[in-house]
Amino acid sequence: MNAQSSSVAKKRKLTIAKAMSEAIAQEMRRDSSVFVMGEDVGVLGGVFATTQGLHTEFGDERVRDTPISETAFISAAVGAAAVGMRPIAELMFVDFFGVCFDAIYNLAAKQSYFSGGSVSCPIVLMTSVGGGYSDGGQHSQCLYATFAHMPGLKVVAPSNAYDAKGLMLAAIRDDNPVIFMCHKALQGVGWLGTEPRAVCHVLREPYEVPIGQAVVVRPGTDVTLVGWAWTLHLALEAAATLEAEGLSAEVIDVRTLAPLDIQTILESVRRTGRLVVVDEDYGHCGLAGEIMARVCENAFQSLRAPPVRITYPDVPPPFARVLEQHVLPSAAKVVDAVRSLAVPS
Amino acid sequence: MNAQSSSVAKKRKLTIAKAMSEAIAQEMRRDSSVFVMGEDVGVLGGVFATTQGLHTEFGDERVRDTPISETAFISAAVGAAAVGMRPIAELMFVDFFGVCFDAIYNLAAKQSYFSGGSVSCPIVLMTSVGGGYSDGGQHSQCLYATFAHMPGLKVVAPSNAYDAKGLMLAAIRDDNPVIFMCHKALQGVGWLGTEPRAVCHVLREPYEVPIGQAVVVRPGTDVTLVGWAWTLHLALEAAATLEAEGLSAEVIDVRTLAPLDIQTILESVRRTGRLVVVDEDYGHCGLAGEIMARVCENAFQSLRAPPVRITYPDVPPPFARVLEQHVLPSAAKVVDAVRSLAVPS
Amino acid sequence: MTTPNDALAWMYRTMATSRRFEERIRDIYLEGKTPRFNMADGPIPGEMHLSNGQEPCAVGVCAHLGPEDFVTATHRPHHVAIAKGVDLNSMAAEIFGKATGLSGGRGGHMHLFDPAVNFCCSGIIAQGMGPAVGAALAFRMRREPHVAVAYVGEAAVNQGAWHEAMNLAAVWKLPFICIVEDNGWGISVPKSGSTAVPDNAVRAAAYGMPGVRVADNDPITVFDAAGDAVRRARSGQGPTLIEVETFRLEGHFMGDAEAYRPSGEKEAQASRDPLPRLKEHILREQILSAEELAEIDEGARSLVEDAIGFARASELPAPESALTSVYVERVAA
Amino acid sequence: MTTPNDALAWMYRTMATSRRFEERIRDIYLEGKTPRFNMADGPIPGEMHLSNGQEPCAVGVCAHLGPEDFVTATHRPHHVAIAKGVDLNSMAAEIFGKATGLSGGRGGHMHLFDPAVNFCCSGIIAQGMGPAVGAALAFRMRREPHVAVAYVGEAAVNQGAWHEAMNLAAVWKLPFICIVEDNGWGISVPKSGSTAVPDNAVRAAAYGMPGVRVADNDPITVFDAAGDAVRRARSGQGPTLIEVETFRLEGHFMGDAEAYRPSGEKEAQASRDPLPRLKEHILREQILSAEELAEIDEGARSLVEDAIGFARASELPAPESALTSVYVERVAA
Ligand SMILES: Cc1ncc(C[n+]2csc(CCOP(=O)(O)OP(=O)(O)O)c2C)c(N)n1
Ligand SMILES: Cc1ncc(C[n+]2csc(CCOP(=O)(O)OP(=O)(O)O)c2C)c(N)n1
Ligand SMILES: [Mg+2]
Ligand SMILES: [Mg+2]
Repeated sequence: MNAQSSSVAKKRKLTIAKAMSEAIAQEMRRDSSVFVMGEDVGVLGGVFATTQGLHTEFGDERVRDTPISETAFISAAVGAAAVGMRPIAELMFVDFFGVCFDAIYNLAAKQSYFSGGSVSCPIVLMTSVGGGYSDGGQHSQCLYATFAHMPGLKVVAPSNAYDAKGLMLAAIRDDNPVIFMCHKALQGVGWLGTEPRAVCHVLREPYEVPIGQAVVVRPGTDVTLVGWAWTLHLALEAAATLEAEGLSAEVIDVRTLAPLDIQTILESVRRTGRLVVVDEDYGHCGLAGEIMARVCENAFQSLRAPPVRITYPDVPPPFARVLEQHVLPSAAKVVDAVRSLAVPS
Repeated sequence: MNAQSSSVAKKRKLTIAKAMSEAIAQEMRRDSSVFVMGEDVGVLGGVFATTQGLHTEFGDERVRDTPISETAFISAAVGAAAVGMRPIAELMFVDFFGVCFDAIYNLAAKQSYFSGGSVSCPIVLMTSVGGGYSDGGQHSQCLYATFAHMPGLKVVAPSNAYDAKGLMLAAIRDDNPVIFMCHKALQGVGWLGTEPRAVCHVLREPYEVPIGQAVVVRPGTDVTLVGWAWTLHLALEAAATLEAEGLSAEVIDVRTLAPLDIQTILESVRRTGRLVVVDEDYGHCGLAGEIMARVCENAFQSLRAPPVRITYPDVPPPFARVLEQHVLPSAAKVVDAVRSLAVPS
Repeated sequence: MTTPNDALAWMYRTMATSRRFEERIRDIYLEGKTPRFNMADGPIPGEMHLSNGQEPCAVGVCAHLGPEDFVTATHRPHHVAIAKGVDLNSMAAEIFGKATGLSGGRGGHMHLFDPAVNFCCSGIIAQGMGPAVGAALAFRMRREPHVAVAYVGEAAVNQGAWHEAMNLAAVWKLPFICIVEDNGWGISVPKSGSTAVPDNAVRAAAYGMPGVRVADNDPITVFDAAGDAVRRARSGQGPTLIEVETFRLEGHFMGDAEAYRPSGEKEAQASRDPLPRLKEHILREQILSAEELAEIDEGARSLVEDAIGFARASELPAPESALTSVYVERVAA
Repeated sequence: MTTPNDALAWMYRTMATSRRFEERIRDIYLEGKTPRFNMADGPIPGEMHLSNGQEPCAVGVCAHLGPEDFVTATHRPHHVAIAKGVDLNSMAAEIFGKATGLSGGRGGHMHLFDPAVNFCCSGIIAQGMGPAVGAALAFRMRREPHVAVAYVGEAAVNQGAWHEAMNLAAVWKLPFICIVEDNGWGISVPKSGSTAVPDNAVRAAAYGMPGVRVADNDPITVFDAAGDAVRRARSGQGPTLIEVETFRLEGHFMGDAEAYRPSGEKEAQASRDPLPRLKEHILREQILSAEELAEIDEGARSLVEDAIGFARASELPAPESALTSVYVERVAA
């Protein structure tokens, strides 16, 4: 089920922020072991509005503002999970992971393994990613690969509100630690611009979007464009441009970065013979390269041209708009890349 | 210049540990701004003997035992570097990076960028990597890709004592932060086994091995085997086995993981047409995939078979020997992989 | 202790400059952001954390420092940068993202580096602690009489990095001072919601160092406390912790609706604005005349206008310059 | 306060069991590692941190705990695991890397998880602090009367995670206790070289919680201090910090030559071994007879032999099982 196949209900449109809050609220009503903690998630409702309305409904006990002590509250989530709670914690910006990654990758991610599966770690860690609004080098990173690299974590990155709600519900119900990455350019908060396609119809009732499934969001025949979160929209935009040039691009939304659904990508590339991956994370050892590598390992004979990636170059995010726009991926870069593949018209 | 082309001097053999200590001592004698800090680097001489003899020669002031406060002393290194010192800090095991990565990737790595190049960050961060001796899931990781992914860092991982000394001298003299990864299976400390090939002739006088240069350590024609640190030795061992079967493997030691010298690898693959990368780090978003991706991007037409990688699977390092040996890369796995490429005999 | 007149005049001038600078940045920040506020728009995009109200923390300490002394500030850095003597033109140009900025527009307002006066700041909470301790270590090892100062907000005191750096500075008895700017809030969370003790100065005892709490956002009391700390540091007696009661006259960042603040709090603080209070003190004590003060105000105004003018007139950086300065190119011999 | 006789007997039996266990592990660890010591060899490979000498920290606290109370221990966990009631057979099998071990050999000696008694430990310094605070939070939210205890070494108190967790436990007034096992050393670094204050109990003031220092490695004093703390915690009065002066009779890990230790220190400590001291106390106070104590010693011995026998006889795990349990498979309804 995806955003397109939605029901007969009145087309209620939500932002990703609202979709996340709604999913959390629904699950908190259903399951008393679910609670939220993080910086400014209480009265403020989350800097990126991920917990809007929750404090009013559920109060101080289940919607907890924390000190600026990410190591403490994320590892507290792990301990609470070990004794049966289902905490949702927020790391305000993914860029802050360096102060608390031990709690994430050495503690949460390994609790199942170290216990032979006898102690689970059902936590959700929400965190905002991405740039494009001049927030500088410590507030604009994506770091997808950094999280995806670590065994024991599941990592999701929705591109629209429908998936955001369904993935959030799946994440809360999952018995494993799920990193939920919401992209600031899609989030729908008042003080940042929002990609209009990210705001979409969202069912009122709870539903899950399965973790670990990519989805073809636009069928095509000449080239496979792969993106997720913000870059999915660049791919879609590029596909529209290419269509006008007579090129048919298939667009895949990866949605889950770990574990990766490579099958959906392989099936597409086996048909199109061409691959362009669009990634806002640093290029070196990034997910774009990983996808290329897996395609080459498994569908080498199907490739009619070398795989291509558009990524952030290996530089910290610059502040000045002119600099940042230069390094960010863009639909134009994707279009150029596809053209360079010499696709038959 | 490499380990083979050594001079007429008496063949003095050193372990990597001794080579590192010697390089540091020579540079400390030459440059009063160089100093060392870390846990147990003083009287003990480093848990992995990286600072053997330094405390005796240079004393408390320049060889400093620290509290178990990795964030504090690594970020202190950044501040000391900003005012003209050249600190060498030790992170005892790379697995501990999660408690201090902000100081490394957000502070050290970005000091040059944030200052437009006006404030340098000449620090060396030594850290031990790797498993194979049943030290469990928080003391056996490599995390090569995690560090290589971050712009602003240089990352080296020598496979032998000659390179270790030369890379350490280059690292100390470099004005940028260099992560110096020494592999425990190569280190030559008394309480761990040591790969004999890692212990080799090392020149007495100071010399640099340039950061950012891979090296062909064994020429061959049928397949390119790429490794570094411990996996380089697996590749060499596999190459010897393959030779007996009439297969000629070229072996490349990457040595610097960031910035990556892809040219040396491309040149080789253009000749051999086949690529096998051996990586002890987790597979998903690892350096092995990155190397495959770059080869596919740049030498696609030269590849006569899909590229292959042997990596750690995406599981935390298990403790029990039988489990750990199952997941570690091995020469036998490399040999099998090469055979599967259907190289003409 | 009486504060020297020239120090008072310097503090007033610096506070006036900082205040004027922030007011201008605030107004310009909003250019291009109306009717629809989008942080990405206008001549100054991105987050903007203003320090209006917190100037006493900056001037009371920096009055004792020279260019060689090392200071790290927070995500709210302008007042400290100005008090430390960062070049106002290059700083303004950096905030505008211009080629003439401190880093050519790579860093922005949270990443101001000026090696000429050993100043830097950063966007990660408590991240400036370790570097300041490291600079203090360098001074100590080189037998130089300089001190290093790290600024943090009161909420940053609960970050692990703070604790580690405090202990390290104390174990090594370094010429280090930690200034806690206690404005009572970490974004929307009041101090009582995040901090187990009402007064962070008591935490100094955990490191065997002196801890001082300065009440009422008063630059003169800050000056006195910092003077003691700097003397202690320069004479090898080790680190000091100073928490200053202060307040921010603006929101956490520009665009913050501040619905979380109890009613009346902002107004009460505005009525205790430290800038007019210092002016009144100076007049009352007849340290400077009203004319002299007006002249200082005017000087501050024109300094700021020059800087803003410089920034506006400067070129944008070349787009490709985004790809340079990742590494420092020169290599030591 | 007089300690109940059954508590003393329990503490003695548990100390004796732990001591016996460690001595057997020590000997077996060295199998296959002579003449050439290589950590990778023998029936028990990898690092081995023994806790001989530190048993008072374990028993004095765990005497007050039930299976629902939550305990996290350090890289040196055996004494605490045994006192908390972790099944000795599965624990021994885990240390031997067998299929019948707590995690089927995936974890090893630094990663012992036993959900039956809410025990776990870990290899990263101070990493157990946050999880224990989190368990305490869960207990509090569910209105359960349980407590959570985190053990750390004295050197771990300088890690950021320690500070953050202490503050969090205090701000939220959680049923949490931090036990600092002060054996004077962090590997080769003495406490004075790493810690700005001689007594970590003073650091409790930084969190507005009670701090207690227990001298002389005495299980009875630990028992008393822990009893107070547990009562406070269970009755909603919040967290406590207890630092226990203790010592390790072995090196940091097996294979540690301990050249860094001042001469005489080890011998002096051995002469203050808490196990015979407790035995003497029990005899002197006529709590148990020599025969009863001998019986306890014998019981401990046979318990340990059974566990070692079980571990030795157990199967190795299937190699492919390395690939499972990365995720918990069951998903909540
Ligand atoms: C490690 C980290 N966590 C969270 C943030 C987000 N953040 C930025 S400012 C801030 C509040 C800081 O409060 P305080 O330290 O009191 O400084 P103030 O803003 O009041 O000057 C927070 C939570 C961050 N930048 N870094
Ligand atoms: C974050 C981190 N840093 C360093 C280490 C390496 N290490 C393991 S034990 C130890 C010393 C710990 O001393 P203490 O906390 O006093 O415990 P003890 O070993 O004395 O029981 C160190 C430095 C680690 N495991 N984790
Ligand atoms: Mg504040
Ligand atoms: Mg200790």
